[in-house]
Amino acid sequence: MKISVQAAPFDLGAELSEFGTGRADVGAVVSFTGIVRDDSGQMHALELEHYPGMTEAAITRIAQEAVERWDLADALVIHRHGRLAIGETIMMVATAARHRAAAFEAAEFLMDYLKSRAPFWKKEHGPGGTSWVEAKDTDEAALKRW
Amino acid sequence: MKISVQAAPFDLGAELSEFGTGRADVGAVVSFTGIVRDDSGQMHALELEHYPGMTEAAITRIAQEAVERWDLADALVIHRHGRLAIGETIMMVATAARHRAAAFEAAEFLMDYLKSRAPFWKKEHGPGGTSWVEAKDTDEAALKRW
Amino acid sequence: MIDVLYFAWVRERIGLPRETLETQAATVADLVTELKAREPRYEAAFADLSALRVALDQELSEFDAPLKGVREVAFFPPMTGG
Amino acid sequence: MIDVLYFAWVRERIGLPRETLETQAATVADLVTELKAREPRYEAAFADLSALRVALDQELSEFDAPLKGVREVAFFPPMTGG
Repeated sequence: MKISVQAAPFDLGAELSEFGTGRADVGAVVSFTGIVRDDSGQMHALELEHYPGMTEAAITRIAQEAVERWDLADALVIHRHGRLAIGETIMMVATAARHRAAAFEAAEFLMDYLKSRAPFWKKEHGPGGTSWVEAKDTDEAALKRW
Repeated sequence: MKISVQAAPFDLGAELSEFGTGRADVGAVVSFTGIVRDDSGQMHALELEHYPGMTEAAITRIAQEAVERWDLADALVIHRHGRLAIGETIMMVATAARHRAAAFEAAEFLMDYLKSRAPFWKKEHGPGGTSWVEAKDTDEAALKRW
Repeated sequence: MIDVLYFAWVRERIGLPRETLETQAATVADLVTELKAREPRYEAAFADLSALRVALDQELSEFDAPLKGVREVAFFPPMTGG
Repeated sequence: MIDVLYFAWVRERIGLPRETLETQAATVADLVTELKAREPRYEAAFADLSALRVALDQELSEFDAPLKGVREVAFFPPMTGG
């Protein structure tokens, strides 16, 4: 299991190239990558604040829960903080399991929890200044299914 | 959209490195990779037969349906045929969308359809000879949710 | 003239991957009846139609589908890709 | 002595990321009442508790939780990671 909270970019391909390999019991690997999107067409950058110390602990706990619940062979979470340009990769999760259903479910579970339970806050930088991204009811609702 | 049916291995990292990039409206990329698993501990290899011509057409149709239904920015399917060793990558799908729910759903839809509607047949090579993998009722049932 | 293709264990039981036939069969089911009458290996391959799938000109179809205008028929077990 | 941390717009409204306080507050809610009484910027930051979350020693908690034994309290808006 690898958990990393970092300012630096990461290489999705390099992270996935060895993930879940070298075991005869892994049949399915799912990855999710979150990318800085610009819905308004006017955003300059996205800034991610986090809570050092708590962030790593919260993500590790969430990932361990996923590994146990879906009997994962491995799990990976990388989440960046700091200032990111549009199109940059914000974070990724990956899950390795025997069957595809477990790998998909565990990855969705991780994402739903990271969205609402890991201490990150997004701020948009635009032409009119900055504004904090508000939490969505749909993200909170997504947790209910687990 | 990229569809490839091939005997040669592919590089997951290289395939994903440019996938879904260069657009401000992509916030989520999901990938699935299928790997040759050995549940019995006795398998020597997996052989995949396919129906040349129909395979590409069937996968293209399934992928186009996913792109339209989930408004995907991009979709990718690579499926190998021929003889594969344990731990080798059989296939991958990737989806790029605005939001994570669409990217996850479209990838699961593609997988469910590829499992039961793309003309591939798996044969296991073991110490006692070869045997065709039987279709699972759960794979057919998985189609019902779409 | 119609091309008939066989895949996976259907191919193995019949012993060849494809053949070209002259047939008057109106439907897929009629063609299957003709084939089963030819030789025991066809009889064996087509013994249980519920274990088989058929594609007409590379599109999944049904056993009661008409063959008129079809150039390529393929018989195979349920797919197991992915 | 207790460390109090602020994140995102809570940090911006109060104007500092962390401070160390002497408090007799029994619960998080009591601490919030103390803070609001200090200055208008605290009053503004804590005006709507439903828009805030709290962590005690880096674990998500509730506003009615006791502070006994807690060394670090953090206030912040709902998270928006991922």
